[in-house]
Amino acid sequence: MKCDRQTLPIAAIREENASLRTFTFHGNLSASPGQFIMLTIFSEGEKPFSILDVDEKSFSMTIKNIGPFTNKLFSMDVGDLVSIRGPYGRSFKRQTGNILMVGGGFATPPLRFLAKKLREDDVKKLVNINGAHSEEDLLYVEDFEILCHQSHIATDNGSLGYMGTSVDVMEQVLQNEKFDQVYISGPEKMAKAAVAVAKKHQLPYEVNLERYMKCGVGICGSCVMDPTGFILCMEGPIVDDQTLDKLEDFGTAHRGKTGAKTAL
Amino acid sequence: MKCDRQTLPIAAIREENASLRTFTFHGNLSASPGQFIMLTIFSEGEKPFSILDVDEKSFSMTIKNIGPFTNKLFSMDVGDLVSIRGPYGRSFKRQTGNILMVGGGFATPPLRFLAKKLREDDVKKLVNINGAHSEEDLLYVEDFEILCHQSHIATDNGSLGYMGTSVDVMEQVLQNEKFDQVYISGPEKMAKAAVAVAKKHQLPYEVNLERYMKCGVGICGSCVMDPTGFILCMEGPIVDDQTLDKLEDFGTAHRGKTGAKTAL
Amino acid sequence: MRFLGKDISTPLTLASGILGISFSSLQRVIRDGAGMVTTKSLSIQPRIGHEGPVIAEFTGGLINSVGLTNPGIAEGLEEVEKFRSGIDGVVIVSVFGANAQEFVQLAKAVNDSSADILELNLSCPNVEDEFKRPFALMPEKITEIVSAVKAVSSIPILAKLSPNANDISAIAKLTQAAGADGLTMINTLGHGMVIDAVAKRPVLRNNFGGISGPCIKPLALKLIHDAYKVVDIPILGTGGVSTGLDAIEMMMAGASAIGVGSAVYDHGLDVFNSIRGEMEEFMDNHGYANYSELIGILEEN
Amino acid sequence: MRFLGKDISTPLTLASGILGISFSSLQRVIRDGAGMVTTKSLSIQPRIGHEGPVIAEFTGGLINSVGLTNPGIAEGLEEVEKFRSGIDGVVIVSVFGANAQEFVQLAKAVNDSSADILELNLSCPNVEDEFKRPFALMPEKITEIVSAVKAVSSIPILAKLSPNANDISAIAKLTQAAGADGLTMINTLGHGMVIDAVAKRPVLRNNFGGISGPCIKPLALKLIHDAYKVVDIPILGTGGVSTGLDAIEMMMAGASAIGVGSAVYDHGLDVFNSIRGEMEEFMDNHGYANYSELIGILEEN
Ligand SMILES: Cc1cc2nc3c(=O)[nH]c(=O)nc-3n(C[C@H](O)[C@H](O)[C@H](O)COP(=O)(O)OP(=O)(O)OC[C@H]3O[C@@H](n4cnc5c(N)ncnc54)[C@H](O)[C@@H]3O)c2cc1C
Ligand SMILES: Cc1cc2nc3c(=O)[nH]c(=O)nc-3n(C[C@H](O)[C@H](O)[C@H](O)COP(=O)(O)OP(=O)(O)OC[C@H]3O[C@@H](n4cnc5c(N)ncnc54)[C@H](O)[C@@H]3O)c2cc1C
Ligand SMILES: Cc1cc2nc3c(=O)[nH]c(=O)nc-3n(C[C@H](O)[C@H](O)[C@H](O)COP(=O)(O)O)c2cc1C
Ligand SMILES: Cc1cc2nc3c(=O)[nH]c(=O)nc-3n(C[C@H](O)[C@H](O)[C@H](O)COP(=O)(O)O)c2cc1C
Ligand code: FES
Ligand code: FES
Repeated sequence: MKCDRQTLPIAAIREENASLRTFTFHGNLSASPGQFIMLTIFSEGEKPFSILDVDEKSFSMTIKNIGPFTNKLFSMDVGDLVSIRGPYGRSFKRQTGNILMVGGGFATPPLRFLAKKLREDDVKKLVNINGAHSEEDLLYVEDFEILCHQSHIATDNGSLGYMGTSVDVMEQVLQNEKFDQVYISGPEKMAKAAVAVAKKHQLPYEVNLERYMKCGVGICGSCVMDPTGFILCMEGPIVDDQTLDKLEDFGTAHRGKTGAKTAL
Repeated sequence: MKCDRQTLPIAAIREENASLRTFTFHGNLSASPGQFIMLTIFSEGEKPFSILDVDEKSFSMTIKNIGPFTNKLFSMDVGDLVSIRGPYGRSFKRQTGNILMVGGGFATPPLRFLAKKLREDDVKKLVNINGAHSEEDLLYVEDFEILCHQSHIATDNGSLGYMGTSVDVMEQVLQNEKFDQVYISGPEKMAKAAVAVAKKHQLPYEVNLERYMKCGVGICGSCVMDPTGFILCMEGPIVDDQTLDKLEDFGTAHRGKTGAKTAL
Repeated sequence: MRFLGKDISTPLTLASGILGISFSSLQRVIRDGAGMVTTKSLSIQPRIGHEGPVIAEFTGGLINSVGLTNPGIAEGLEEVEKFRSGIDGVVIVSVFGANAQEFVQLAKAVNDSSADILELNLSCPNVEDEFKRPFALMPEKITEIVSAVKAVSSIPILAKLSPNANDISAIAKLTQAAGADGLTMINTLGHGMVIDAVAKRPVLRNNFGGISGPCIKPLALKLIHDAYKVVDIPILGTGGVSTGLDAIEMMMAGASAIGVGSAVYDHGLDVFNSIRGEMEEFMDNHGYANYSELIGILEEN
Repeated sequence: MRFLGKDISTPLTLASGILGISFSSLQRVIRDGAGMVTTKSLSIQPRIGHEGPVIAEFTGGLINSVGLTNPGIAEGLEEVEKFRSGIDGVVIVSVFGANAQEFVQLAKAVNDSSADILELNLSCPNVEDEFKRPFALMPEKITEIVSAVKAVSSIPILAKLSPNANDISAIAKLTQAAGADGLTMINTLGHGMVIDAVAKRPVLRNNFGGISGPCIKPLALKLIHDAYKVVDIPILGTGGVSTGLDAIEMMMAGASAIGVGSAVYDHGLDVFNSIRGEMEEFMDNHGYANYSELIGILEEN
């Protein structure tokens, strides 16, 4: 059943930085990079989170403390019960040629998971660009170092790596090297800029998008994007270039908790 | 599902004698000898009937005109719709040695079906005893002739074959020949007598029983036999010797439409 | 554990109307793993019930229109006496009357028998043509019948309620106030119709029936929990239980014992042992030592 | 065929609350094979609805406690206008008010839009904490609201009824008498609870929800047929339809058009085309030339 749940104790909590923690659970989740789960805190609510990693007997998510739900989660301890359903959605379609991943902020977990899988697939060349506001906001710096053939870093304040955005680095990298596929996951403005660059270089790309999600299974309509009626929770969150081209909402508008549409 | 139905037009009606007709339906029924179906006449009711024969695309039952339901059925024509669910119940466990079948009255359809299957199984020797009140009540005389190595007939009034019961013939046959298995299907008094004979000769036997059946699927309790709580519709109607030994109701008592128990 | 003063080895109970006509069925269900058995609902006079088909299936459940087929209270109670010889097990005798007077007459007969518990079927949805709305939907009727029976019964009384009640808290409270010693919840949900599109006819001879099976479990859980919050008498939770987890959930919602009906249809009589095994497994895995620890421990969000 | 004066190519209709927030979803459902679409129920002010989880599964169906999440009537009607450009299709706008006055205000707004049909959601089981019993269970309220809306509406009005009503014939009759041009039957069945035994908690954040999906079909068929026998207005049959045969059965019971909700969850939007194909196949095999030949042809046994 689509909404089958696993009610599990938090098995481990790892502090990534001041506002980000990775929560690990012992349980079975057969998931691919880009997919997400819905996590319930009892008496609180339920929210979507991308899957960071999966192995035979555990899985994890990296989560930012940003509002009431995540506050509550950050107050919980190892052993506390939560409930998880999923995995949901479409994952990245993996290619094995020369791959460029462009990530920003705390949207990089799916790219970390993707990198691991691409290496298992024996990808030809894997280059990652990891961007964040400053050094302390960067996620998985060492992991990408190990998993990728090249791993670039960009920070807005120049505290580590290139001073600028991951899209700036993307432009530079594309001037020197050839790629077959670009994977993008970051804040929507950044993703939009990255898409423009990929387009300019006529490269195929896939983008990880976020919208307000309530059901996660294509029934409530809150994540739907105009004008095609694309159901992001089911048909995304990973969106390919051709589909994205038709989504006028991309980079411009989204729906909130009531379903009302506002500019991004 | 257990109660899946086929709603079908009557495909053919064959007159067996003054009070018995064989109704054939085009439909798929994967059944073994001894099993039965529940037949619905809309706005009338639903009753159990043994399966007479099955092939890839049709099946049939021989039915006696005896009361309101069967009256109504006998007033129906080819093309009229009825609904059928089943097959239900346990069938005869087929053996391939020397086989004796003892039948009485209009309870012989399952034996006719069994004979056909035993021949397909390449049975060593198949002997049938077909008993009825008089010649015109005998069913499938030619069929048994063709299907069996030997085929005996007994009529109460001696209008055809031996004058007496099929159990009388059974005793005679058993004096001369050796058998490995006896199959019995007839009125319960006759079945009881046949069982006594089989027991005397220390032969394994199976008996086809009837009880009032309302659900046919083991939930309503109307067909249950004391004192073991044997559920005839599901665990019978074919009952083996060891099971039958424990059924004190056999030949003595049955339950009617209200579930009340009365002597047979 | 104990239920209404009786020792039982398992909370699992045969629900009324399933194989419950003869002593031999009831004994067999006890041997197959139930702690209690409920008889088919008995009326003063024998009843044939409705013509067949009396059951039909659909995705998630069954509908039935058996219509209270039973051999009458006198013969029914003879079966109860026969049941007693050779087996231990709690017998709940279910009765159905056309009015308070009949219920009293039935209750007296049951009190004169060796029955352990009396269940008042106030909620059969299959005899509305004959008896109008189920009593369990009419507060005054519940009060009248239950209190009249209470006055003559020295054995504990279970009142069987309907899922069609729109305010179960009020009904549960007044049923307790009228003197019920426990509640059986729920009877089948009225009314369902299964259609044979080829014949353009309802499948059931009586056109419609009461709904049971897995699909009524969410309804049963909600109703049982609502009742549990407002009464102090035990609840025999019934409705859609076919696994150990179902039974655990129902006890958490507030049931002290668990009725099993349609699951016998789906899985046969082995279902009692399998539910029992699954319950024990869950309890071992999650640190519950006794069934009674489960009762009503559900916490609302 | 025609429904409430509108030409439709298929009786299949998107039920309220399924993907029905944005013009783009509604257009997509029309392209995917529906003849009509119903918007999510719109209220005067925007509503967030309940926190998640808002849906849970069980054998045979779904329970949901979305709680009427919607962007409010003004924004909702903007989506309807956007829907109009580029596609043909009948739009039913569902509205939900706290009282007759609000329903009138909503009805006026809908009448000022290009909506084809107005649906009055009198029967949401998920907002009882806020609004008490669903109006559809209270005869006086139905009469009050429907007649008040009728007085201001020039477009046809569907009144959406509840399966929890205990006397649907009476309710259907008085709803017609109050001026409804059609009935939508049925809303979700209240209330179901799905329990997480490991957590000892209800799965839904709001603890309980309304039941939908295949398991409510027998209930819907019975209620629709009962209503069909006593009213002269068309019925938009809804509840558990996921195959062509389901839709055929519902039309035989008396529905003139068919709402599809939970099946979108189970089978995706392709379900409209598959139901449509299966209906045509059945009709070809059994000699029905038009959908309208099916309506109400069920014969009782
Ligand atoms: C497919 C998907 C994957 C995601 N993966 C991650 C992840 O791996 N790590 C992570 O930290 N966050 C992730 N998010 C975002 C995460 O769901 C929100 O941060 C979280 O819901 C915030 O809830 P809150 O109550 O703490 O904050 P709130 O104050 O309620 O909201 C803060 C912001 O979070 C977003 N948000 C809130 N509720 C939702 C919702 N139901 N659906 C989508 N967005 C919401 C909104 O942008 C809002 O402005 C993902 C979202 C989606 C849709
Ligand atoms: C397993 C089984 C197989 C059967 N096979 C055949 C068969 O192949 N051919 C055939 O003609 N008959 C068969 N019968 C008997 C058949 O069901 C009855 O003859 C039929 O139900 C009579 O219904 P009526 O309304 O015409 O007669 P009624 O007047 O109602 O009954 C006449 C007699 O039929 C029996 N009977 C009635 N209703 C039932 C019922 N629901 N279940 C069982 N017996 C009933 C009773 O002995 C009754 O006295 C079988 C019965 C069973 C249990
Ligand atoms: C075939 C059948 C017959 C029933 N007969 C009775 C009855 O006689 N008296 C009664 O109180 N309940 C009767 N019920 C209701 C059950 O006892 C039970 O309350 C209901 O079926 C819900 O439980 P379940 O989902 O486990 O079947 C009957 C149910 C079925 C399926
Ligand atoms: C997730 C969900 C949300 C719903 N929201 C509404 C709503 O806003 N207004 C309404 O009238 N009905 C609502 N309903 C009820 C449906 O329109 C429909 O009446 C019911 O689900 C039965 O049909 P189904 O079994 O095909 O789902 C909702 C149902 C579901 C499952
Ligand atoms: S989150 Fe409900 S449809 Fe996507
Ligand atoms: S006929 Fe109902 S149990 Fe056998």
